[in-house]
Amino acid sequence: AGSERGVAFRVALLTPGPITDQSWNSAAYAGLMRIKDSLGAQVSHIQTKTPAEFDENFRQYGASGYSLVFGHGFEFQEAAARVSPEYPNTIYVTTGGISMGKNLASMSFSFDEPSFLAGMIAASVSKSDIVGCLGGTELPPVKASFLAFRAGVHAVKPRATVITAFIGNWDDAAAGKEQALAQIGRGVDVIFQNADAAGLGVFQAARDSKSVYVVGSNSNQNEVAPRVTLGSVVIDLPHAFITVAREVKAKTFQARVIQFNTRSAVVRWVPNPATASLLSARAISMVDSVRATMLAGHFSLPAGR
Amino acid sequence: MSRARAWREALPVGAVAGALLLVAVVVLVSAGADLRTALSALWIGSLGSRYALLSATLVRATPLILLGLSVTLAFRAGVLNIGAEGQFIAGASAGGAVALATAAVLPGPVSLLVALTTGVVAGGVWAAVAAELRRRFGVLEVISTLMLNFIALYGVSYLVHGPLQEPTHVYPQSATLPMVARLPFVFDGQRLHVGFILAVLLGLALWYVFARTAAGFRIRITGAGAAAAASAGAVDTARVSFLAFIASGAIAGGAGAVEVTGVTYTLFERISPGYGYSAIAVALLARLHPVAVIGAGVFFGALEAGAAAMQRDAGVPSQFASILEALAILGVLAVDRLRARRQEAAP
Amino acid sequence: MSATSAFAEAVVRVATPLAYAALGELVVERAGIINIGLEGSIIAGAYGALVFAGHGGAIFGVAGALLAGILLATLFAVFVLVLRADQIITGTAISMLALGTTGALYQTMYGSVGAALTTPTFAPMVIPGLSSLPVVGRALFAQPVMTYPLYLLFPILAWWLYRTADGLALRAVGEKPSAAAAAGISVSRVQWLALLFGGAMGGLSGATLVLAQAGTFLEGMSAGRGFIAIAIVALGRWTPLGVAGAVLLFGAAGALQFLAQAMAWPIPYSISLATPYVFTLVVLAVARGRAVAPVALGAHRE
Amino acid sequence: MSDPALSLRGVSKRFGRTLALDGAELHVQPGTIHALLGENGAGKSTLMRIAFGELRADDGVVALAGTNREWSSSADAIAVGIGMVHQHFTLVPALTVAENVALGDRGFWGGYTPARAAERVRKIGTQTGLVLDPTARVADLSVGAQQRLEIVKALARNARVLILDEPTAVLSPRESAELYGWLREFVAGGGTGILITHKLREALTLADDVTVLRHGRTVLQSAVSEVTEASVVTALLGDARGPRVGSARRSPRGMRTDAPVVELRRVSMKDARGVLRLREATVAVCAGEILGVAGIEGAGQFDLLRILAGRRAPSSGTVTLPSRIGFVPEDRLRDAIVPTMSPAENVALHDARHFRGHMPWRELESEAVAIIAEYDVRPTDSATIGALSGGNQQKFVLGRELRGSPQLLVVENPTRGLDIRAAAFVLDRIRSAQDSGCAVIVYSSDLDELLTLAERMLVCHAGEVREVPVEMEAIGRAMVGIT
Ligand SMILES: Nc1ncnc2c1ncn2[C@@H]1O[C@H](COP(=O)(O)OP(=O)(O)OP(=O)(O)O)[C@@H](O)[C@H]1O
Ligand SMILES: Nc1ncnc2c1ncn2[C@@H]1O[C@H](COP(=O)(O)OP(=O)(O)OP(=O)(O)O)[C@@H](O)[C@H]1O
Ligand SMILES: [Mg+2]
Ligand SMILES: [Mg+2]
Repeated sequence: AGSERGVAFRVALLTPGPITDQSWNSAAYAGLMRIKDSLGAQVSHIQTKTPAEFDENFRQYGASGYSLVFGHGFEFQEAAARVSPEYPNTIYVTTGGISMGKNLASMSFSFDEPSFLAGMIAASVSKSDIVGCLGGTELPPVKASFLAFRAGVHAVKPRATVITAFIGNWDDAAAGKEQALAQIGRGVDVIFQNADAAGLGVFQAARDSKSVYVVGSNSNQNEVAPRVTLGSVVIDLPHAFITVAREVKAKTFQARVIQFNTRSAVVRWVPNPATASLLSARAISMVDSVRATMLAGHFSLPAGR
Repeated sequence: MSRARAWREALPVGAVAGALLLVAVVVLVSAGADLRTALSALWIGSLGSRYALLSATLVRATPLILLGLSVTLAFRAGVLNIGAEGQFIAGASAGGAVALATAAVLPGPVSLLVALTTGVVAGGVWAAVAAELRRRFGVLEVISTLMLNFIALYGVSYLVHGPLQEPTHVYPQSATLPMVARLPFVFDGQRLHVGFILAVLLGLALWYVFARTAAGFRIRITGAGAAAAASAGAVDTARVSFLAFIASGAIAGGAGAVEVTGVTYTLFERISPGYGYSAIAVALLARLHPVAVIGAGVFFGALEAGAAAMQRDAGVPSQFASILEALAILGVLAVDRLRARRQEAAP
Repeated sequence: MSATSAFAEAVVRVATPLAYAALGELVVERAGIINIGLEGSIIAGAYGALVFAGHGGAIFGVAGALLAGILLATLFAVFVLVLRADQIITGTAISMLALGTTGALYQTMYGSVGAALTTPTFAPMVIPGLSSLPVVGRALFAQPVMTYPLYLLFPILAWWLYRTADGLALRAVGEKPSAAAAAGISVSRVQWLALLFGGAMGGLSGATLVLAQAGTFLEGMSAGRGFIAIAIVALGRWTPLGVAGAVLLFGAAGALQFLAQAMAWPIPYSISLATPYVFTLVVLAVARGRAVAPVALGAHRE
Repeated sequence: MSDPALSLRGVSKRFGRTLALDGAELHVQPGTIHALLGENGAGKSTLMRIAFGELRADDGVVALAGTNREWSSSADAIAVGIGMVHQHFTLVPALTVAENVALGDRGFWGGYTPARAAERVRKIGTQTGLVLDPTARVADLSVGAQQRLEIVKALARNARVLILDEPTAVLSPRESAELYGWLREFVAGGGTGILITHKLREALTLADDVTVLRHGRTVLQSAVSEVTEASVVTALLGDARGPRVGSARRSPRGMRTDAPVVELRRVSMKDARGVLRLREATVAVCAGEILGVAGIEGAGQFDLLRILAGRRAPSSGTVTLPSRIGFVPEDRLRDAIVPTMSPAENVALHDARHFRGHMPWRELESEAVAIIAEYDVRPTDSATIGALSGGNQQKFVLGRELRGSPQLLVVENPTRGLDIRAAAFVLDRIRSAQDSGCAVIVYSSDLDELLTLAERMLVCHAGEVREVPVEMEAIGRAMVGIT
């Protein structure tokens, strides 16, 4: 396939999972659609099943003259680093990670800031002083976010217990629910979930139990189960994607590690109004003051226990 | 067979063929894909260009051929080893680990050789667990290998989060192999690595073993008539099937090491998207003939590459790859069986 | 709620979808057939439950699951019984087809927004009196309604298999089809019915996942339960009561794995996820797996 | 004359290229025993399976007591009182006697219960003398008991016309006698029997009428009183030249030596469960000698013969065997051939363990051709051994095992299921092996056959091996343990 430069602005997305997960992958797909709608780009999406396919697809998009290719996850970094030098006219961006090259960039999300806030809120709401984290598999952004959450919990209640569990996959919702119920059985009354599709089972578990609350992640999941959701640690992926795509289209893009944090409003804590009454005034003011330091750029995670 | 009877039997078959076709078209069209664009993507993405052939189709075909040969060897010996998946993972893990450990101290080719050998051994050992359970306790290998697949899956997950995790201990994957520890490419600028050549050679070798050698003959009679092989041939069939089981695992383990040193260069949790299961279809569609396995492997590789192109270029949903593969298997089965029956019915 | 009781409840929940699938596969294997396409029936059942429940409530969802499971089993039966194609390869293809088709249909029908948790579900149905039994009371009698039929299905199957002429016919077909045929039994009719029953049970397994547990459909949510069910049938040595026991063992191994993480026992989670499978291997070795399998299991009939 | 109980008129049936039946006729009068005779492959089993509704005729009529019938399956035939005991067992080994009898019963609620089925078995036992333990697993039954069970199965469905396809092929003489005694009673009580057998003499003493098939056509229909053995043989074979069936025992020939080539000394054998199957057996066989072995099912001869053939190692004792051994086991289809493979591959099967490196396929192919020619295996161009009939498979196996002049030949039931021509041929080959100096050990459940072949006799009883005189009386007594 020859490259037909300048014919159209073409953008591609590689996701590691199904775009129906209402979380990590569906948000990226929404970003791709936003690029299509706002910038009039021609878009293409492919779901990869195995690392063996990363290289192949990066190459195919490069060879067909795409301007911008997103690899949606830190795991795409190495393949992107291998392929990008061969297709200098295509810009490769991985979501997560720290790689950069001439036409290679990565988006890095300061997930820890809103996760810390979520931890503070979870600690305030918890009556048992036991809160849980529940992930799909042990991926770096998930782990980092759980650590920040734990720090947030301990900032409010230094003696609270935080337990962490992983389901082992991202799509077995029944297992997600069962893992949540196991935590609830242990006394957990707030669960921070980051398990994509399988995480839907966590909401289901909270709905079935009395006074157990969930913190969502990646997308704004407040509408999934409004009565039991305290809020969501949101990455506004569509916003991040279109920011990058605009620069690429305008040919002003500089290869770099693009930091998105609370200040850039891409990564943020979105409280759920439906459960706002659970928070005491004291808790709200405490959270607001920490958020202020984040917005000012002065926040750093306290050293963990 | 009377005409009425022929109709009665042809009817459900026709219905199934129609239904399969309908499913394919409904999925395509309801996904908003243009049928013509989709089909042309399928062709161009699989065999329609030198690049598609050498960088997509044959690269994907390599593990399928190797695992198809592993399954063929086992099934020919009467061993229902459906554990190629787990043995592949075991070989990938061990081969990858050894390649990483030795790349710095040994010359490249030596390190590579040691890594591939380790993969072979690891796959053999993983199969040996099931072989021993069968020999000593009579555990059905269909069940035990299935269990071992799950165990391997979680085992590799443990490894990439633990002992084999890359140095920064951030990502759930191993460090990346240095250039010297990678399998060389066959053509410049194409991703096809020498693993494909190994796979083809192994297919020919296995065919030769079955057709011409005494060991191959003993494997075949053990699979086709174990009691007769033991009685008339005085063959120790338990030993033959035990060894064939382990050899089959060794091939699958080698395939895993080839995948890590030839394609991914890194050990991941999802190192296999289910190659071991697809390989059963590859082997059986090839009627357990080693040379035909090469063809069947390439066919499936082309299907997968073509399905990926349909996703990229025609907006067909990703699930269509597995639908296409399944329909291809069922289609081949139906045609094959119908022809067999016509032959049986012919006077 | 005591810890033991909570654990027992988890055991029953984990076991329920497995129990349906294994029950169906038990009947299928007793007819001499291994249906690796069971995974397909489960995911199809889950999808059928989603679509139908969305239109007519949870009960309607069960009907949808039955229909979808049976549809898949019919496809399997046409290939294996009419065309006499290989069972393992057909089963593999059908699982692949069902996983792909449900995923694609879900994506096109519900878009990338998904169906969220909007599916009507069964709430736990507490049976007064029985549910206040110590330890097992809540585990057995405060479950969603999908669980209760199993308490009848297992004993009924045990009775039917050993005490009725039809059960006898099924056993004979799995052991020696030629002898069954000589006795005037239609082997293919028995195998058809067994497969359709197996498909229906696979469908109910999927329905349980959607309507009684997750409250939503997800691509690939069957997560290998069809394969596990096949192992359970072997572990249960092809008898209804054995399978019931094996299902509970698997449920316990699964629940223990959840508990291990919830109690923060110092085991890497991937290791605790692998334990049910290691456990099965050990039990099979100790119980000696081969001797009791139906003789004609998986045999290729011409 | 009344309507025939069963009547088959102008029945034709084709299997692929084979025309198995070509307008065959059979008319069976009620209350008689009717012998159906014919060479291997003449179409006897096929004709009876059509009468039983298991196969559908391409052409022709089945009539029962004067009424034309169409079966859609054997269930229809069973329902109107036809029973069939097949040439090969149609029992389910894993099930009990009672369950096998109840198999095929209809009805979800009524009818079958395990207790009622057991009761039925006991009742038939007391009525007919065919006594069986209803709770025994069929896998644990002796062959004779399995044959009884097959008949009980038919009777349990109220069979009035009973087809017996080679029922005595697997029975000991005493069991055969019992069976025939019972058959006479059955007929005397108003039943009708159809008997297929290759044992001509038995047929002619037992039956009232006889029908002979040749190449799918009926070539003789007559009352037994109006035929002679010779006229039946002529009808069977289609020419006047009867086969040479050696009836007298021959004296030892020249090749005979007195140094034993085979020697077992105090050899014992335990099975997997540790049960003693064979106790301290001592056996010696010389070159050029034929040793006969007899024993009822499970008496230990199975292990003895396998030890003698070098197929199994004993638990204790010393064994001396020659290097070249031929072995024709009882279950040929399972233990001697791989049905899906070619003749050449089945030649290679013999001692497959000893091949090294490359397989000499070209030589093996010419050997296969030679065996097929020399042993008259038909058809000569069969692609797989499985496509041959049982008799031709038997000839092929014998030819293979005698290839390369073995020093010892161990044969089990050499003529089981063979027609008289093939049987004579096989016996002839065994004798010429002996003539060329081969030591031969023959096991047979047919005592007449042993008497014509053996020079010395061993009898197994309950794991003990004893040498007895070559006399019917002595052998028969030793088999049941009377010393
Ligand atoms: N699978 C098959 N493919 C082709 N032909 C077959 C097949 N099975 C049987 N036949 C044909 O049928 C005959 C075998 O039938 P069967 O075993 O009933 O023989 P038979 O008539 O009982 O002879 P015998 O007395 O020698 O055993 C062979 O002559 C062969 O030509
Ligand atoms: N299932 C079958 N498929 C193909 N050919 C068959 C089959 N059954 C029988 N035949 C053919 O029909 C012919 C008649 O077979 P049949 O079994 O009726 O012979 P038979 O007289 O019973 O012989 P035997 O005395 O050996 O039992 C055989 O020669 C064989 O060629
Ligand atoms: Mg016959
Ligand atoms: Mg025969």
